Amino acid sequence: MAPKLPPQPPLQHNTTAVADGQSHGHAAPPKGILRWLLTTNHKEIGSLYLIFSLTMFFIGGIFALVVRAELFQPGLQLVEPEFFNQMTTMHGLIMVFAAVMPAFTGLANWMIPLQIGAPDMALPRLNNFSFWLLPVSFTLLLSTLLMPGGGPNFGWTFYAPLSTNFAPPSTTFFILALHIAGISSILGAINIIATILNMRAPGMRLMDMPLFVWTWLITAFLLIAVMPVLAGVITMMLMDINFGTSFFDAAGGGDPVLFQHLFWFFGHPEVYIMILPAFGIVSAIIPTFARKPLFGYASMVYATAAIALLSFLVWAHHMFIVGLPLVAELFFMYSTMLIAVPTGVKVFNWVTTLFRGSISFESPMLFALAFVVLFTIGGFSGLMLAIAPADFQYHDTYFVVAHFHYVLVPGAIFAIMAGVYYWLPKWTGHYPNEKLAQWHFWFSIIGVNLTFFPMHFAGLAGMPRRIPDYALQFADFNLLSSIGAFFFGASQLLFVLGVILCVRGGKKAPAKAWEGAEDLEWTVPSPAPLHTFETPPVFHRTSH
Amino acid sequence: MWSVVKSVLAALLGVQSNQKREEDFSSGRPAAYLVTGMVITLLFVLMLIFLAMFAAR
Amino acid sequence: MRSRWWLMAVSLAASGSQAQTNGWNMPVGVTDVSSDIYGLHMTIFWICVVIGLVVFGAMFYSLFRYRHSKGAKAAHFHEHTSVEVLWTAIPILILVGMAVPATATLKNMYDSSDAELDVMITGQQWRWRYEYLGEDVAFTSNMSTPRTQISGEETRGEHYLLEVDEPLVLPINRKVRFLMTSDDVIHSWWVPDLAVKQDTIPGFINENWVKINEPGIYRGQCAELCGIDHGFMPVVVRAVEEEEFDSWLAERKEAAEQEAMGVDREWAMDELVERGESVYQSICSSCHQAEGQGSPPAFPALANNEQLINDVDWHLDKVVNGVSGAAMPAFRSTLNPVEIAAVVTYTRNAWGNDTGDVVQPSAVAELIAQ
Amino acid sequence: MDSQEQARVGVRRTVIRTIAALIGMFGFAFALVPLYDVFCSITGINGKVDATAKSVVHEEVDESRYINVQFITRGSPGLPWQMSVEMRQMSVHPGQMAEVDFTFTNNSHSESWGRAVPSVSPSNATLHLRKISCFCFQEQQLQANERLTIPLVFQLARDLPDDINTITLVYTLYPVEREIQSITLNNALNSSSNKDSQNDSKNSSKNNKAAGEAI
Repeated sequence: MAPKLPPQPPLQHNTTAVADGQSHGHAAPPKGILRWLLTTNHKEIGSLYLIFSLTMFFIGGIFALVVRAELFQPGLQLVEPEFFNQMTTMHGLIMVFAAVMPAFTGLANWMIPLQIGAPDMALPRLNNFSFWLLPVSFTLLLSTLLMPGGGPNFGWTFYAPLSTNFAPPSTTFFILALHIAGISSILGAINIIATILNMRAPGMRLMDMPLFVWTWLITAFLLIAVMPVLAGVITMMLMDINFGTSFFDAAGGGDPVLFQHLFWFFGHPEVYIMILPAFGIVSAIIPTFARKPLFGYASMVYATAAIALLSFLVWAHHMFIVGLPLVAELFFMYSTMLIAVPTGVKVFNWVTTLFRGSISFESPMLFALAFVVLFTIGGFSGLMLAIAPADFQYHDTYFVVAHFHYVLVPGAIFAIMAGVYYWLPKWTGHYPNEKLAQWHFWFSIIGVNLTFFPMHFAGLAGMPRRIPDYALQFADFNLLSSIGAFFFGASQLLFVLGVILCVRGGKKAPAKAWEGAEDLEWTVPSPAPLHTFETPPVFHRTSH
Repeated sequence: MWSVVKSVLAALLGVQSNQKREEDFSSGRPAAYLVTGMVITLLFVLMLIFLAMFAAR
Repeated sequence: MRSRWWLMAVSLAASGSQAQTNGWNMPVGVTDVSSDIYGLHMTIFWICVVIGLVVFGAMFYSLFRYRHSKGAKAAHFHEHTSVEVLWTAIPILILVGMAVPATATLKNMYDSSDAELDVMITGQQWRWRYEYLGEDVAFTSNMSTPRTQISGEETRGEHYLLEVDEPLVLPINRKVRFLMTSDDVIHSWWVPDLAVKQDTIPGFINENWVKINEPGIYRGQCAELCGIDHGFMPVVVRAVEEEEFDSWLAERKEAAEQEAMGVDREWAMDELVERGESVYQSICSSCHQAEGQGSPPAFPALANNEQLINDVDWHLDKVVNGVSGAAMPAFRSTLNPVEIAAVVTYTRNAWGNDTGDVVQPSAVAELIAQ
Repeated sequence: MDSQEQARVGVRRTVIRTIAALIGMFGFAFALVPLYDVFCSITGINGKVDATAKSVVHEEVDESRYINVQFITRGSPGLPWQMSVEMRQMSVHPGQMAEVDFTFTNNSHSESWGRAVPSVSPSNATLHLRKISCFCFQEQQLQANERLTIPLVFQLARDLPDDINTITLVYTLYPVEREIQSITLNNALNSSSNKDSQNDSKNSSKNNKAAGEAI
């Protein structure tokens, strides 16, 4: 497909003095592939991230469909359990590290400089480097599937000792790939923090920033805090596998449970890394289409910070059945239940923003509203999972699968799609085809619920996660889920079609593409020229 | 001092008024908020631990 | 058949009858703890439903009432501190109300004192081993669903994938303490009706307990991903009346003694091969495959394996002591000498490995005991 | 221009600070390993027992209650040893010292090293269990076909919580891969391993460091 190329910059600049230190590029950019390899422009890199993420979304989706096809009915029909395990693992890893996270980074690259009135990211060359690490990392990761012994087959949570003493030989490459992806995220986070803290338009204080910028700032701090922990864990794994240490091996005085503590110390904040920017996107879209300022802007910022802080105190709720002592169970149960409070504040704020607004239902708004409803349903099942005694029944069943897919698919992914539909006019200068987008929306809604809602029942009825075959009483739920999954997968082709059509042409969009949109990005022309805000805009405090 | 503590507590719950926030952000002492935030977080964790230990008896 | 079941579930839901054991809600189970957990589950569920109705009600009302297309004019308020405090305080109160019964249940679940029977549960790739501590009764429990049903060559039975050769037998009305550990990776022993789910961790011991109220057969599965056959590692518990349990246990003790005596006599090759085939199919075939073809590189082939054919001592050593750092467990303590001798004799004479070797149980016993 | 210069300095400062935070967090991840062990031994979670000898505390024996102490021994793949215990359970009073013999047998025709990894259940009993002498403090070496009997000497603290009436001690044997050392050293080890726990732990701490806790 033709990637979105921002129009070549007209070679006339009102400022001759190029920002020193970042004198990268107002000379004519290199042509062809080199242009994309060497680009340091935040918009081009943002597009690269988004295209990469979309590609990976489909690859991860195909893996999910292999899983769903095998689970279509009882018995082993299509794949061997060994390959099934590789598919569930790869689906998880790809979706988390290669689809959702890069999509948010792509949106951040595109939108943060535009929203804070900066000419580019603070560290453009680092930005280029951190993107190009991703294809390297995930080519390596995907290639493990072709290695002798197969790819990683121990679940995306890679619990030791299954992932150390009992792992396929390709695990070393898996670790390497994850290291590279981690470095990429870390560099991206450094860049985003540096940009937000130092490059804001004169007069824009932290509390004047749009919520997308705020949530990303907090997300970037979370990344800085936990990606090194992930790096540490996989380094310990590497040492256990190759250098004879025993961090996670009881035989040498280690402890397999330690792995889980370390992993989830990274893993739980990671969950919020995947949802906080989504909160930011939704908090931009709902006020726009309700034509009313966001209710409780300050509360939103503070609730985001509170969620981020609490995310470091709840990790062991993923481990209620590993045999924690009673006191620990109680501590983590209480702290987990408390997270419901700031999360609830956010939902209440969105709903109150709608109250007495003037609401229209363009495709970005539809996805944002679906986000609020379905994410909240995911939040409810999360609250149920927080009740430690009940978790003894829920843990590692399809109930958990239903829960986190509700939070991540109609949560994170719907928010990303809402953001894409919202900002496409700014990126391409054209409105996306509204009819197509509406079809995409309704098909996605049906697909998502058909896929994931029956999983609640399958889990409660007793179906464990990550099994390639199941007892007969789970057959109907799985049948529905599989049908829903294929339906959902197919309907995402409409999304690709919509994006391609929008890049190619469509109804022309003005600078302020949506009536109620307020932030700085809507002051630059649509499509946004390659270089914007070379002279910092004057920021006027609006309503928040 | 009390107003700093109040702001941080409000942040913990995610409830803050715009006016109060304006005051906080114009007072220009981010370090005070940071330190208070950390102390309160620590107190909060300790409180939860004691609550859990008390409940476990 | 299945669609009829589905219809039934839907009609049950429609008629508003309480979802209990109809297969789409958490089972109430047969222990006090499991019904407590069911109660917590339903309470928090209904709380969520009510909150959901209020929030989504307000949301859809706003969406409908304040449509731009109907000419709604937007108001401009954007904060209201007392409302915000209210909707922070109410959830906190609800959560506290939920935490109190949850804490009580959890404390009960953690109190395994005064148990009348101790059972050690050991997870192994991919079977469970049960030991009645202090009773000299121990056995391994394997899935008994034939591979032909999984591949679809044979019609699937009622308890497809949830049936085992030897269920764990437990008495009702007695507190049974479980000690759980694993020989290889982390597994998780789960029976929904008993509300017991606990990870088994290699090198460490976990505890849980159960006191079953009703006799019956309760089925569950391994809940923690543990490798290829994670999905084929069912748990079956047969709960029986106390007297029946006592006589069952006495019977098993006697059988174990009988088996121990069998070690000393000379076994004929046919006998060993016959016994060995059944041991092979239940224990070995999940990795080394039914025809000994294995699935390299993780699981080497046994058929036409040069090293195995040429070196009986090596072969025996691997079965008895396992292979460190690989999936092959040490069967020294999980199989008795008769079974080890039988399975080694069988593999040395099956699928074209016609070595003619006969390994006697007495030799194995000697090797193990020295 | 001024503001751009300012931004440049700011970016540099931010980058330096974030990188410092990154390095700190990476170090923190590794620091969590020993911290976890410390945390476990303070709180007694996870049934991990301190791998050092405790000294006897002379306290009044609580004769009003009996604690049932169970012993379980387990083997593991790759180590052709048999481990057995003199009795599978015993009753002791809190405060009372007790001794039980464990026997290790090497069934193979070559010498090898092994380690018995201890675990205690319920985990909150861990804090109240004092091991005065234990084979689990160090690795063991057995000659071909050697049989070795080593006692476990322990004491349950008087302040053992009332709701605990059964304690299970589980020992899992694991192979230790190392080069077989000279006969003299291991003879010394074996002979000392019986009673003199002080000497023992000194010897073993070196061994432990070498193979196990290479952090």
